[in-house]
Amino acid sequence: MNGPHDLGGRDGFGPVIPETDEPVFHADWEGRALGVTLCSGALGHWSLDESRHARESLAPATYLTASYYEIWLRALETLLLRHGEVTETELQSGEPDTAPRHAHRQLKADAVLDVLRKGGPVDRPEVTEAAFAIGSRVRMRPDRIPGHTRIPGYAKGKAGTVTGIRGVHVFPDTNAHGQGENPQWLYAVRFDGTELWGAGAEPGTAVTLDVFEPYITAL
Amino acid sequence: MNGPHDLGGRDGFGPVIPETDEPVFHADWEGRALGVTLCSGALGHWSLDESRHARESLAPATYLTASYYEIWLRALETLLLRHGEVTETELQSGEPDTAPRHAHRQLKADAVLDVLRKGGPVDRPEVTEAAFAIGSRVRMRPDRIPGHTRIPGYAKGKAGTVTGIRGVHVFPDTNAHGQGENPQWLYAVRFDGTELWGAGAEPGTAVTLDVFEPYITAL
Amino acid sequence: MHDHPDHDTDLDPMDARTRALETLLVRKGLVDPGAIDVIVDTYQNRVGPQNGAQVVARAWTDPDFADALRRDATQTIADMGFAGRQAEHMQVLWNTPQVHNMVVCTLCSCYPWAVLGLPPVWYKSAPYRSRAVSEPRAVLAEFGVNLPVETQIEVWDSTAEVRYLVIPMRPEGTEGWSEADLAALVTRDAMIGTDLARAPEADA
Amino acid sequence: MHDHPDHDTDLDPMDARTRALETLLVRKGLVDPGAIDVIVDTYQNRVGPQNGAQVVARAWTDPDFADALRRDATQTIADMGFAGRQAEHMQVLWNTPQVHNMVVCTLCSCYPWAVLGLPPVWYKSAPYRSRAVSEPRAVLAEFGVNLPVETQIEVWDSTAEVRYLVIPMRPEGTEGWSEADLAALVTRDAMIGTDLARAPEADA
Repeated sequence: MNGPHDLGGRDGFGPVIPETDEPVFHADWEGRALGVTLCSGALGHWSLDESRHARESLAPATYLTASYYEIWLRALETLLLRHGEVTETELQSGEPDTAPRHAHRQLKADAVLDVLRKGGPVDRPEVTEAAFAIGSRVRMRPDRIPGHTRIPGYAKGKAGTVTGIRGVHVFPDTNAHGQGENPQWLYAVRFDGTELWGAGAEPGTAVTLDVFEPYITAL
Repeated sequence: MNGPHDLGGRDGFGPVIPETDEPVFHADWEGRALGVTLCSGALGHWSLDESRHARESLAPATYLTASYYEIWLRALETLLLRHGEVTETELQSGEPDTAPRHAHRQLKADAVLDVLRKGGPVDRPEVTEAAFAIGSRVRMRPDRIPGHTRIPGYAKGKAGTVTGIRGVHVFPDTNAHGQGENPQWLYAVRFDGTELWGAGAEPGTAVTLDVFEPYITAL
Repeated sequence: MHDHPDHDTDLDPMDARTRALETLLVRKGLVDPGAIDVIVDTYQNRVGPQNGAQVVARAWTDPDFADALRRDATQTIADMGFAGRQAEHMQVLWNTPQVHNMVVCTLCSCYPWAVLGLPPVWYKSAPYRSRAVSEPRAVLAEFGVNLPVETQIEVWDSTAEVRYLVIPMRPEGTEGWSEADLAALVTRDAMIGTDLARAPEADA
Repeated sequence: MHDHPDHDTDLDPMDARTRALETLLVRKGLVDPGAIDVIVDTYQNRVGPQNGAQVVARAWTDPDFADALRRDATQTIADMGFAGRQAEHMQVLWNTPQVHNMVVCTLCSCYPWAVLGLPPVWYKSAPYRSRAVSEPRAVLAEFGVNLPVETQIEVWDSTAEVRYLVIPMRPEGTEGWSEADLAALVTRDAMIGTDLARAPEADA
């Protein structure tokens, strides 16, 4: 979906304002929000793709006014509700009144470092041939896609060149919706600035995206 | 600019919610905001194009959380400041402490109906030949345009057909920035739904835009 | 933008902000508060969809008028007394069994004020402006208008100063009706293209 | 998103909301609060840009390591102990006098956690995410990095699970320096591509 998260090339947001000596967390709750998000993810109900989709599905006015960890926490509430681990009543009252579902998968303190170290690789066996090769000229799908996708609006319909082959990775467009990992070849595709922004491009600029095979067609 | 106002085709805003027996104004201040905007416009400092640009230049988070008349009033403050009719100090205090500039152009109550009836036509003499004719196939400029423009993002780079010739109208892209009316031929250009939204288009749909000649090139 | 504007003016900081600006401009001699009164009165009480409904009813009953609308909608509508601000350059769009027209302004809130009055909140809202172009059938369905897939949907995005008036299809069973009776069947939304003209049996 | 997050937790409703959710999940047996403590400690105190700086310093000084990075960045970086969540699929980008690389995630906030720690607020902010792809030179200028027009700017938009580490150019005048001394010249922003490595004379 071309939601509020799809910010590339949008105008009007003003200057980038870096913060000097920025702390990792600006308040204690930010660290707790990160932690509770990771711990809840470990329950195994949803994928990273589904959690991204929950964030980008927040109302645009919320997405653009919330701090980043607020976006995370709101999306986490959505995910916990969707997968039956909490109810609206419980969120309102703070009092548990339904049984947990995946308590057996609770992430224990002493397992955290190992879980973080392992991460969650999304590469999968390369059982098909890649349709494109380095140097292939391709065009990004121009389609409106109502569900989750990793095609930014600014690259839709644009022509680029394959500059890297990353292997076969889990496909977010299906995985985010519980429709399976459906692994696909992943490419680096480079788009010249003038292809993306026409006469409004800065000189000598290009953008490379990581692009799943179903996103592109041969030029 | 491809700012927060450029909403066509963006996802995530939810259903349209019409209001039954909707009043013209939902609060007295809305009518006053409309009136003070029109009266201020009559002072002759800015064009309709400049006022649109002031609205779309509001911070996206403001634009998407404000009611429509709030957007108008905030933009009006910007315009009055820009053209020296009020100062920040005056806006803060509410107390006049600088001389007005265009008080001689104050719109009087007894002139309002005539001014509204006359409106502000933007058609201009047709001193050049139109470059395109009904049936011409054209492509919308794909360019990033940092200033005011009436090319919606969703139509950039798309191919369409001229279906109407509207005459020669004031060109918003220059007029909004005080760079002159620079009148241009205006066309109706029709874009098939599948051209705009690819495989995501609803069947049997098309969108026609009013398009200034500099926005398009021959296909 | 809010779909549900706050109706409680006492609590609305915009009320104070608007008053403060008006007062400042009046004290500086830039704004005549009586002019604001006239503007508010005009759009609250005098100009509204009833104007456009008269145009539609006449277009249904008077072929010469319909032809004139096709040739020069601006002048023809102005000759009925509906002219001026935000109706300087009018076009009419004729619905047929084959083609349904629907108007939006994705970039702001362009609307034919002199013919339909000020636009409703939904017309100015992000949901309508975002979706009318990309999923007009879904939007129409939310308005209760379900058109067969054979009916082409033509959306008009008002990106310049041209303003559009949709002429809905004349309902069956209204042969011989007066213009005034016909006009009563023409809703505001039908002239934007998010509704059909009302059927006679639905007319109370 | 806010560019200036509210630092006053006492007044922040998110503080209460986060506590409430954590408490609920702990009471339901779904979350171990000690696990949250470990996560917070990890990203606050243990993982950060100092990891990436070590990679860069070694890449500058050890040609075999640089080759290994080119062949398999993920494994090569993991062998230094920097592996796991949000660094499962690493690529390194080498800056040269001809090419400057810069990383963004326009769609969310993808960032190589295990190598650089958690991303700064500006990296997650709408201004950076919107403009890094459309006007990277203007953005670089705001960071004080003004590159000649002959230097090609290559922007990498992290749209999948590949994570990028920029290897900035090694500053002049650092011949013979130790890896530790070199690492001190490598700022976080230099490894995102919005800064250059610091010159020795600027190194306090």
